[in-house]
Amino acid sequence: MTPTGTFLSFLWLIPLFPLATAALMLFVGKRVPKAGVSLLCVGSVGLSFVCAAGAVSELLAADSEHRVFQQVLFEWLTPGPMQMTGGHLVPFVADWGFLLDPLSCVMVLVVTGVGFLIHVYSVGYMAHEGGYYRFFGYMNLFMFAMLTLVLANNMLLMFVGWEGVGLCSYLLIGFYFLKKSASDAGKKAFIVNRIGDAGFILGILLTAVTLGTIRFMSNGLPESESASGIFQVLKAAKDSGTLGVITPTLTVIALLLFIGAMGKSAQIPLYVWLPDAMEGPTPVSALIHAATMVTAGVYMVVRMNAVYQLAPAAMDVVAVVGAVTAIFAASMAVVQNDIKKVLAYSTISQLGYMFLALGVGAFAAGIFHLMTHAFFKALLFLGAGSVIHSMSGEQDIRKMGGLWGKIPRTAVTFLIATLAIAGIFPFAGFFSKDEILGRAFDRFFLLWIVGFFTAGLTAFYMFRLLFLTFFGYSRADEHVEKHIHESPPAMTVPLIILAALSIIGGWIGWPGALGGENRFERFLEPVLAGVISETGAVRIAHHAVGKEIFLMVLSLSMAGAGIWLAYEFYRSKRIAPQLVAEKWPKVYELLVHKYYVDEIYDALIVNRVKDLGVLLGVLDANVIDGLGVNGAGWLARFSSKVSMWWDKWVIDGLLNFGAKLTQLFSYPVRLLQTGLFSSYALLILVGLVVLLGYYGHHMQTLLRAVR
Amino acid sequence: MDFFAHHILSVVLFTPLVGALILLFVPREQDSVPRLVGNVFGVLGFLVSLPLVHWWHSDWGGFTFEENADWIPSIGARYHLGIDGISLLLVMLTTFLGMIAIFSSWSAIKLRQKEYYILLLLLQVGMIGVFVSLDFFLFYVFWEVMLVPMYFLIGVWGSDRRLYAAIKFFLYTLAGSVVMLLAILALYFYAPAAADGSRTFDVPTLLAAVKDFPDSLRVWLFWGFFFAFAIKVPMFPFHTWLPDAHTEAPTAGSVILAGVLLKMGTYGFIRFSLPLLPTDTVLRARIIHIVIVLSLIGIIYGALVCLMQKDMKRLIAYSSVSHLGFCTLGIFALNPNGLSGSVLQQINHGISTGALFLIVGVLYERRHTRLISEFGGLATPMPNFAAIYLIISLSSLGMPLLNGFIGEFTILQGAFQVSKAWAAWGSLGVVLGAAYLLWLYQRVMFGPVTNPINEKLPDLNAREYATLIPLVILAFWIGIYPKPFFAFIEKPLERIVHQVNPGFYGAEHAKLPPLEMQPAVVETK
Amino acid sequence: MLDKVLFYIFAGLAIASGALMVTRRNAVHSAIFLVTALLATAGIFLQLRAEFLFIVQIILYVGGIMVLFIFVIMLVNLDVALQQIQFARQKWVALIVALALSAQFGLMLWSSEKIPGQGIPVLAAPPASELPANSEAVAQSLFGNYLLAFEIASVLLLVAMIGAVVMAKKEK
Amino acid sequence: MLPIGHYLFLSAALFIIGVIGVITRRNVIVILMSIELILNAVNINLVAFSRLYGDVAGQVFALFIIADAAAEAAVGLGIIIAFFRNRETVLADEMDLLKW
Amino acid sequence: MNIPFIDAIRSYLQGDGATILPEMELTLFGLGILLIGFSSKDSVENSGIWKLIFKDFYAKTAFVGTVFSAFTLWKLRGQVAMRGDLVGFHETVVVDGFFLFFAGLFLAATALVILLSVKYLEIEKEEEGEYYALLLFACVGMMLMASGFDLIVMFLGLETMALSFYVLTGFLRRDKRSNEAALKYVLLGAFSSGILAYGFSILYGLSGTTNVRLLSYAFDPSSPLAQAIQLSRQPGPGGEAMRERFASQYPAALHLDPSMLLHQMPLFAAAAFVLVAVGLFFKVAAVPFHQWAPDVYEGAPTPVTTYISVASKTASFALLLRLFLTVFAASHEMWLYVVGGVAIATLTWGNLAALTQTNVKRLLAYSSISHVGFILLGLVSGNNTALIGIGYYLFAYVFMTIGAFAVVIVLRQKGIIGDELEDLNGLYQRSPVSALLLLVFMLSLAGIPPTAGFMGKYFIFLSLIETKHTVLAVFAVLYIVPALYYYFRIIVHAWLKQPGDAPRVLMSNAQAVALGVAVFVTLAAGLYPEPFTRLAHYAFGQ
Repeated sequence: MTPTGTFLSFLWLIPLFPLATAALMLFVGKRVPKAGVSLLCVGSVGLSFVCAAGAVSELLAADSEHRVFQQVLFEWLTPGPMQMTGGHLVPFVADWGFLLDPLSCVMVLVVTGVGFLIHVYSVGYMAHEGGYYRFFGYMNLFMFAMLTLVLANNMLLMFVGWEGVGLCSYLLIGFYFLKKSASDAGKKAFIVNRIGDAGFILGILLTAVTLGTIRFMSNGLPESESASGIFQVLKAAKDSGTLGVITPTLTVIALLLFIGAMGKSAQIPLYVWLPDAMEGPTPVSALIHAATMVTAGVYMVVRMNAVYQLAPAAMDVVAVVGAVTAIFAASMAVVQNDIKKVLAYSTISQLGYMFLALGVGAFAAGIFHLMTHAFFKALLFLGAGSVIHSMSGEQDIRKMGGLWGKIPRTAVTFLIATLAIAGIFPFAGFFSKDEILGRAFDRFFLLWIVGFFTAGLTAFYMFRLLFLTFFGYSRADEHVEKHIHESPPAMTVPLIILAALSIIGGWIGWPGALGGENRFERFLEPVLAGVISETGAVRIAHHAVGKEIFLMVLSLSMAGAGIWLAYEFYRSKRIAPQLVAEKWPKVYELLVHKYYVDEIYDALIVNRVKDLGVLLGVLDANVIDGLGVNGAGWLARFSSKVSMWWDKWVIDGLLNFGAKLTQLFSYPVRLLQTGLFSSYALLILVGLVVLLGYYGHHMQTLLRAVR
Repeated sequence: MDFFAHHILSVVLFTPLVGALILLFVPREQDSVPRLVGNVFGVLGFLVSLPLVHWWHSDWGGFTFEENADWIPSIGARYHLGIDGISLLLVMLTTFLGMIAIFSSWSAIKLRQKEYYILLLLLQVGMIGVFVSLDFFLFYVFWEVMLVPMYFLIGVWGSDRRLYAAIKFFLYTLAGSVVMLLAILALYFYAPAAADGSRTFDVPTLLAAVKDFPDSLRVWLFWGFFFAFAIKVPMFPFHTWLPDAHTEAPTAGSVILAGVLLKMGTYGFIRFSLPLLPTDTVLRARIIHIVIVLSLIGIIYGALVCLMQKDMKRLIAYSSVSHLGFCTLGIFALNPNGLSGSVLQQINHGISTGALFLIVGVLYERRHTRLISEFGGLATPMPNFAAIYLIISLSSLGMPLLNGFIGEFTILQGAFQVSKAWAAWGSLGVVLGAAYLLWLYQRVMFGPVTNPINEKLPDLNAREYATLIPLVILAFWIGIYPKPFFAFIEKPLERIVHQVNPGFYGAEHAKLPPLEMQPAVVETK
Repeated sequence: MLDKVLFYIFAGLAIASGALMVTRRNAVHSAIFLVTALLATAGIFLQLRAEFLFIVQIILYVGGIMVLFIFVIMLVNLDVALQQIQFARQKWVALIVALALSAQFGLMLWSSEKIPGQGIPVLAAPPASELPANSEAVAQSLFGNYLLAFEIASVLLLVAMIGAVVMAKKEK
Repeated sequence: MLPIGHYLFLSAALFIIGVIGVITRRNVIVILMSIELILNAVNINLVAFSRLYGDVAGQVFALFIIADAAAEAAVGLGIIIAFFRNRETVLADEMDLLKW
Repeated sequence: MNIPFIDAIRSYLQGDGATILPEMELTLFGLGILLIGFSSKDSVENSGIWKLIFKDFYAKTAFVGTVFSAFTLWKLRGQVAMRGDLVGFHETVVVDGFFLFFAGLFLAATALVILLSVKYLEIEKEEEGEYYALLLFACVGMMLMASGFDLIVMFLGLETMALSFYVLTGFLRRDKRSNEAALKYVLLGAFSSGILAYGFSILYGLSGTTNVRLLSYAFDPSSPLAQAIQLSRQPGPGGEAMRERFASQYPAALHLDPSMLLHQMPLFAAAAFVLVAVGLFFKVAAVPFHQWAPDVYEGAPTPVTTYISVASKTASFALLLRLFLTVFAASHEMWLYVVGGVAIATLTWGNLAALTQTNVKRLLAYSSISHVGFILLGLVSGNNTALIGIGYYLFAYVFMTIGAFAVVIVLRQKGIIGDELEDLNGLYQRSPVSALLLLVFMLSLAGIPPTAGFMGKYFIFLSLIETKHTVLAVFAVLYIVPALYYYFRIIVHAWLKQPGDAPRVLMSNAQAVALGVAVFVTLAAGLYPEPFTRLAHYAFGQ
């Protein structure tokens, strides 16, 4: 039975509410009173959430095989017939259509739900900022774009949302546009994203010419048999046995799409924009750069899982990139002192986790982690925002400390989030992270090792953050100290709700090994079935319970080790950094790592030794930024200089060549046009002689012929 | 009414001329009257072109609204007008942008107003004429006629280096067009004469005759036309007139120049150059390759040079090189996607770049400088301006939901079907497009107000809204619902693809549906 | 035979005095040598049985035009000019070009003599005895075939007269 | 009569002498005289051909050439006088106001 | 009444006289002007009505003369249409479409120049009687050049025109530049006339005739004459009959060498061709025989410059065309490259030299040289299109050049010479109308549609393509670009530069009429060329 219902038939309202308010804000927002702005903007997102919840519930009413609802509003892009690789012509159409299936259900709920909370929070956080209406206009525009992204029924419409969120990210990062660093960061984000987008576009095009369609699936359409969808085409190819032919192309498609995902989801090497993006207001970081937008890449890969499952090589690439990003970013997070930067690197790291999951075939686990991460990372950012708010804008954790008692609600919720991200049972992060690590272990041991150590690192740096911020003595300036206060309810209530979600959010994926049935994975199963059922990438793992529990214990102990280490360093201070330095000079990377973190913390021997963090920082600034971003800038300048030169000398030169020639020519003309009678007469004579000579010469041949 | 319906194209074509003639008799001393008359005829020109859209049927593939009268019988030149979907869109773009451009000059032009409006209206006649002519001779006449008013618009009302820019513009274009004249004459001569020995300049007839030409002749003819159009487009490396002309022209001139004049090149490519491509596949591939490589160089080159510009108008001018590179890329992909994307992108470029020039005009009118370094932080004093500017920038850089994306994507789609590498290089242009436009935006709008003069700049006034808002609306319209626009060009392009790339449709559709000449005139409802 | 001798004498005289005319420093001398050349040409005319032209040549040219020349030479008073260089700076270039021209003329004359079809038809000229009385024939032709030319010549001379008057008129 | 070539040679010689005079002399009066010599050469041609064909058209032509020579001389000398009045020179290379 | 004298005149006018009637009228008017000038000078000074009539009396008379003559031409056209081409004076003159076309052009040019001269002469303070008489006599010469069908008539017509121009050029006796121009002109002109005459003498020597028709037979191996001569050499009654016919009609033919006719252009004929061509190239100012033109154009009084550049050039082209299309027609392939080479040289030199000129008259001189190049290119292709093109081009050239010079003449005010580019500065502010007219003429000269100049070039280019001279076509077409550049230098000065303290430009009525006619034709021939192409068709008998 196909799902029906009022909310479903008005599915398009979900993105429309935020769009309407966004338009209202951006065009006439200046004249709307602040309360009105708050009401309209938060309310519209709330309405979206209600609609989404309604639609999801209506979808859930259907049985699990039929949980697909697709709605085409109108044909959007109709550029005529397209020639596929094989030479067939197909009418190319990109719909403006929405798709609600279990996968988008999860996303739409996360986006509207978390988005709503963050909007509420923003009302408090942004209360005293200028451009209030503008902020909410952008935020709602973002909501619109993000919802379009997750609800799109084809790749191109998804790309619309994809670009839209990028744009809003640009606008919101640069919200404090008076600050150059802010607008720089926004620009950087947009441009780096564009590099990924180019890959995405090419991926779309390749999909289009290979498969003849860019619609994800035709399920749920009135004539689902005749209408084409990627899934259906692949299935047909499998049935006709031609799948092998297109497999290499599918790999290329998968890789191109992944380039897009790397840009949006801040994976190596395109992650560099995300730390800078922290220039934006904190709610923005929470919403866009933690909970929703940056996970769009993950969502997209899962959405395209039918293709990825047929391209194992691409999957491996995804896994490796994800794993490397995870540990790389985590290691950098260790040394950061800006509270938001730590969280930013953490986000990158967690996104790496998600990609690791996708790469090893655990799509459901990836989405699961995406969801839980949305909860606790949003919470972390909002908490950080609350801290910053209470600290009158101070972001440096070295100038904090001892806040535990002063802002208790923030502190407690922050602790919960930290525990969640560290993967402590039974917080949400535990379930999702464990799922990933378990699958990675199955797939490839080394990936598991990386993930495992990352887990430890995560625990370490998060607790480092926690300890430095909330415990110990206050290191704040006096006048800041005086103003420390708990945030208003508009900010703390969302914190509390998110904290609750960070605890219970993981329980819907309670694994079998612990007596649950992993309902989350079952829920997503129809979407992730894949074309070839036996690839098994999405089958629910049936490990031996013992092994699974063993792995859980291992990772828990790793997290514990991280926490302990953090405690020893930053709370009890039983381990002095210098001591470590003398004991293990440049032996083992992990140790070195620790060693340098100490040094940074003390800020005493930074210049004497090469701390990995600094190294990575330098790498970031010089190699990646330098070669990647600045290098591109340099290249642009260089080539445009060359171009200008070319323009000026070669092309204009050619043009001016005429003038030069004229000048050159004018000399003999002047020489001949002397104004002297005799030379004129002489020239006439020369002309006469030349013309006669022409015939004389001509006559030679004639004479010879006569003889 | 009947007369109007039968001569709709003539009416559209000559309405601005009537305006210009009336202006001739307006006394010079009256300052506001020429302005008023100019605007009235700008609007009127647009209004009389609206019935074209109204009467249009989307299944028309051939030329319609035809008018065909004797002009110079002894040489076979006729007054033959007619449009198909492609020219219809361009005509509409011309009348629309013309109206906007005229209106945008309301307060910008204080000197010699009467002449200014006369020239703008004459320019309008020339441009519409190029798009509606179905007679090569007539086409050429309009093509050249148009240069003169543009020359004066740049030369009289331009900025500092106006004389240089104006003559450069004129000479460049002329150099191309005289070669085209030869090609036209060759086409005229080599096409078989009628039974009574008379020859014709009729475009459909001559283009149909081309199919019997030997390849060697076709190649020569192709290059003959190519130079004229390539200079007009302008393709790399024939583009250097463009930055100068755009930069020095007054705002309305730049709008028209970028919005319409450049489209004549691409229009020419579609209408005249494509049918001349040789049939021999190797030869054909070689030619297409050259053109495509030039387009790609243009795309990337234009974008890179943009990054270095200090002058806003110059930057936008170079961005035109890049955008028009996309158009030619799409055209020479020779498939419906590429071509329709290209036509749409021409419209888009007219809207976006036209609007960008208007935006620079807004700043120029306030500050009398276009140097980027003079500005900064304008978002504070001019928030609404900032919003509109942002939308236009995004439209230009191909943000989805705005017009630019539709064109660029469709072009890339068309190119991709032919060669993946082309599309890949093209997409690099998309990336760079974001870079230079956003950087420009950042430098002008963001940050603190660095220059104290800028603190007091007034935001947009009603007139400026009136010029910009229609463009913004169009940008959104095309971005969100481009289907009606595609509908105009689908059938004509199908014919063209059939003609120039018969392999495209494969065996199943190898036969081109016979062209039924559309009814010359539509019954008025 | 006498014909031949006469021709060579007159031809030699004409060429020699032509050459002298071109090379003399004093314009008056040049004029005198021009007269000589013209007279020698008149002799050639006579030798060619063009008696009427012979008379015209002597009266019109020698008697009319030359007087005019000498008159003008006197009028413009060339004493100063005598001291100056009489040839343009380009004279050597000019001579080379003139030499080339002579070579070409030579080739032309040579080929017209030697190669059939390249030049003037060399059938025998009608013997002098068969020629009609010269003046009469000229008159017939002048007032018959060439009446129009005669009329135009009158306009031409009228123009020359007005021209000379306008040009030579003293300023008021 | 003698072979026509003789007369042609004589005429060519006079023509070339005249030409040399035109292009080398500085004195405009002498230049004008050289032109007279050229016209004279033309007349020799005409009369010789006239004799060759036994046809007086050539002689009539020569008559008109003489008339023309007279006319040219008159106008030319008139102009020389006007020139001399203004410029006090009759040297060809001193008329150089108009150039380039 | 039966007065023998009148009868004689009447019969004369119905016979031979009809063929030169227009010229006769002009001559009479010229003589009339001279006579009035000599007799009644200063006799009517201050009486009102007389003042009105006698103001600019000479100009009015001359103008009426051209009108009369034009009217006669019109009547002649009717006769030609009825009876075919008129031939008169023992076939030394013909009246055909060619003549009517060119004579019409000459008369139009003369009339316009008369209109332009009045104010100019007032400002120059010159007596005018001789001036107008000479204009008319020059026109007579030109018309005879177009109608002459005999070398002698042609030569005399040419000389009549040339002598008039020598005098007109030097008409400003107090002006050094005018003197110098006249002297250069007369010396070079006489020199070139000598060369031309030498060529004519050889032509006569080759064929024994001065008649153009017979000459053209003599140079065409496929002509009936060649066969007739072959026949006359045969013994027998047929040969005898032919010999008798020759003896009575064309005695020289009895002596002609039949083998000469077998070659299209033997060396001697080539020499004749080159000499004639050089003489004519000089008159039309083709490179390298053009050098008099800039100097003379600059030095001459501007109306005379106009007249020279327009009428003299057109008339010389008429003569050149008459000879090249008849006498040398059969040997077209032999001189194709000579003319082509001269044409390219002319285009190159004219265009490039014009680029750097600062004197408008001089600039226009070089530009007119480049126009000669275009017309000569038409001669290269030599097919029907080309002939129409040449006709059209000359027609357009006359009016647009007169227009362009007319603006310069208008600029000549008291105290201002007005022929330097600087003098044009801000013309637009000083006289919008003349600036606008100048623009039209410049566009036309440059060949931008929809003006007459474009149509002329159009035909030339088309003919080049038809005869497959593609390289020449590309060459020629590209020279439009530099041409546009220098024409627009004039425009830049007139439109885009500031006027400084130059006074407003005042235009007399006569000048206004002349400019109006010129601009009307320039635009009409561009916008609706049909009647004008018919005219060109008519001229070349197609």
